[in-house]
Amino acid sequence: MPDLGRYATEVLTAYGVSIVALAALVWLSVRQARRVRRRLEDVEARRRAPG
Amino acid sequence: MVLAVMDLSVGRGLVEVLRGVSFRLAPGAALVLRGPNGAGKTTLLRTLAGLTPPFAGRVEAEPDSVAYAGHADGIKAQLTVAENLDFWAAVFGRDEVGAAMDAFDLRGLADRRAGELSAGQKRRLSLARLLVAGRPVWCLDEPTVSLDAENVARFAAAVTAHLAAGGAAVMATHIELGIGSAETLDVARFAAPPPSAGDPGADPFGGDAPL
Amino acid sequence: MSSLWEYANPRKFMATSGALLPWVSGLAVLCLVGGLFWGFFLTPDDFRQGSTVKIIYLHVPAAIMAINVWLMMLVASLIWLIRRHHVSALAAKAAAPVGAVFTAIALFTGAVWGQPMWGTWWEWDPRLTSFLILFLFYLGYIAMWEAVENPDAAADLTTVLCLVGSVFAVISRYALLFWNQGLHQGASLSMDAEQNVADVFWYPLVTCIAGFFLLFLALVLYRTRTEIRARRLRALLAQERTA
Amino acid sequence: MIALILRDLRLAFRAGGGFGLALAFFLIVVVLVPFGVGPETGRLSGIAPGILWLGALLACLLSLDRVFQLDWEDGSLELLATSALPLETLAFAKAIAHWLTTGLPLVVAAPLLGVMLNLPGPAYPWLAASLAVGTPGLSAIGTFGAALTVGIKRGGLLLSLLVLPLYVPSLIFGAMTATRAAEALDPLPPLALLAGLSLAAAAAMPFAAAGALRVNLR
Repeated sequence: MPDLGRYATEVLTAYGVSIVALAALVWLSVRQARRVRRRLEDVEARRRAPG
Repeated sequence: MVLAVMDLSVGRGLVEVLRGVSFRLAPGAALVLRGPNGAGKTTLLRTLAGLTPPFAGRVEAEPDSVAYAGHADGIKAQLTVAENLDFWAAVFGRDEVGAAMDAFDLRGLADRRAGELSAGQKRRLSLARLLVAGRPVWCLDEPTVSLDAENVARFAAAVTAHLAAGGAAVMATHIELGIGSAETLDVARFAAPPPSAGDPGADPFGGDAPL
Repeated sequence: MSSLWEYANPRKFMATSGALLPWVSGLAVLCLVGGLFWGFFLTPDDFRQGSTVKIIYLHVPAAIMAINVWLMMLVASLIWLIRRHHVSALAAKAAAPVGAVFTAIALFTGAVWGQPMWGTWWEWDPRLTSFLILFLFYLGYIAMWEAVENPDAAADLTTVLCLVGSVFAVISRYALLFWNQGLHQGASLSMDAEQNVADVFWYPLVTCIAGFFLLFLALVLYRTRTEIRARRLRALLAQERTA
Repeated sequence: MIALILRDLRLAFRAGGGFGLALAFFLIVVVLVPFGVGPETGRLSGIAPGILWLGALLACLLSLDRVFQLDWEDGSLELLATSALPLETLAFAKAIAHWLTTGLPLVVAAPLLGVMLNLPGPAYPWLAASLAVGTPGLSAIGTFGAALTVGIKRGGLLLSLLVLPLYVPSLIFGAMTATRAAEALDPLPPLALLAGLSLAAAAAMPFAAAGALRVNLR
């Protein structure tokens, strides 16, 4: 851990919040992708099934 | 020929409803659209009026020759009957509203606020606008809703006069108007088949093969 | 391989993006983690700004990408407008939340950086304020997509909004300069990386910019794939209803 | 086009037309400000140009969702779209009608409300001029926003979200004109910029609005 001096709070907050924001964006994208993909697979399976 | 429709496909949103509609209207001709609710009569009329773009095919008519009347009356409740008609006359670049008032027996109501009219009276005002617009092709969606027998006869007379003057009309209606020359078109005949990949205008995401 | 426009075909796009995605994502993680680690742990403090200089590894890439994402949305919208390629419209839709998050990061890190430098959390500096307005444009754009039911109508309306918004973003930028000459002027405080940042800060910074760009690319590919699937899902459900 | 403007004016003046609502809103916003920032006349006179411009802008925004929504609900908009009137002209006429019923009264009322906020003397003509020049731009931009959101359920909030960022340059130039006049600086440059902005908006926005209307009507 580098010595951040008297600005440690500012620097750590900036990194912390930014990384959380990016992680949240990725997580939401993945969650939405999974949900849509699962529903689409259900419907495609229904189409292929006879009747 | 005042209106020619060639191999027209129409739809609501992204769903094609009718396909391969073709007909031609000569001056003096009337066409009555029939079909169950949701068959696509309204969509077809909106496409003829130029509001909804067609999925495929062509509508040929003189520019600014179509007058459209839909379910909504397009009447301002705060204005009087005469003010409503005067406004539409000005929009369509005409100044004669007397004949339209007479045709639908609105003289007595001229100074009433439109908000105070009954549903049938509003409908008469809305139909009077067609005469005010002075356009040769009428596209009418359920024009006789909430009209009593006497006023249906008035409407039929107005249509007959319009046809006799060389106009044409396409109407979606369920009642018999008694207009001798009118032909009937059952739109259910043109119901679009389930979409497949190569259709023009079909949803590009709706093909057979999975992604 | 006939033409670039082939990729506007949903099926073709799915195949190509599926093949590209692992590589782009891997590279993005590599650059981003590497660049941030390098910047955070291995670079010295600036003699005037102390350790706050480490914030540039987040602030500058996020700010650059915030603007470039909007430009990419503008180009994608124009392609939709002119050539009616659905994938293009969906890519613009997929990019907007990414751009909004990047703008939020640029704003937040800018504010945190400003605290020790200017002595206040929020300074109505023209550049920072432009990003605030850009953020509002992103929110409006996303809300417009959400509000319209028909996806083709939504694509058309958001395209018009994106065009008008771009013009107003530029006008706002100059209006803000006129409004407040700004604190960004002092040379040692400048965020203009190219002019004022020594090599020791420059290399990790470039790595981070590449990382943010690759992350954006990966997210847009991934999210566009989701949007394409959602559109297909919608189309199939509509077919089931009419059948 | 004249007929359309006249009809909209007539509708605005009839019962339930909403004329005066924007004006009353403007009045209330301006009256509330001293409760928020305190009654010292010195402080109020410093922020008066900004408050008056912001109040006018919000009052303008308030009446925007009526521009196309009412005509859309009763079917008039469809009928107008099928008439010979181009949608661009329709949007332009709507913007003019909106300005006549909302912007113009605000221009007249603003100097009166300036007295309540102790606006410095030299700023009055410039405040009125900046509003007279700026509010047509606000109406033109707002008409575009209204065209985008017509037909969206509860589109009012979305309309505000879309339009307010577009109002930023007008607000900056407009308030700055009055502020500079109050501080005895040359108010002409921001006023010229504001005039340019309004002219450009009036020229370009009807086309964008017509494009949005065409999409929303189909």
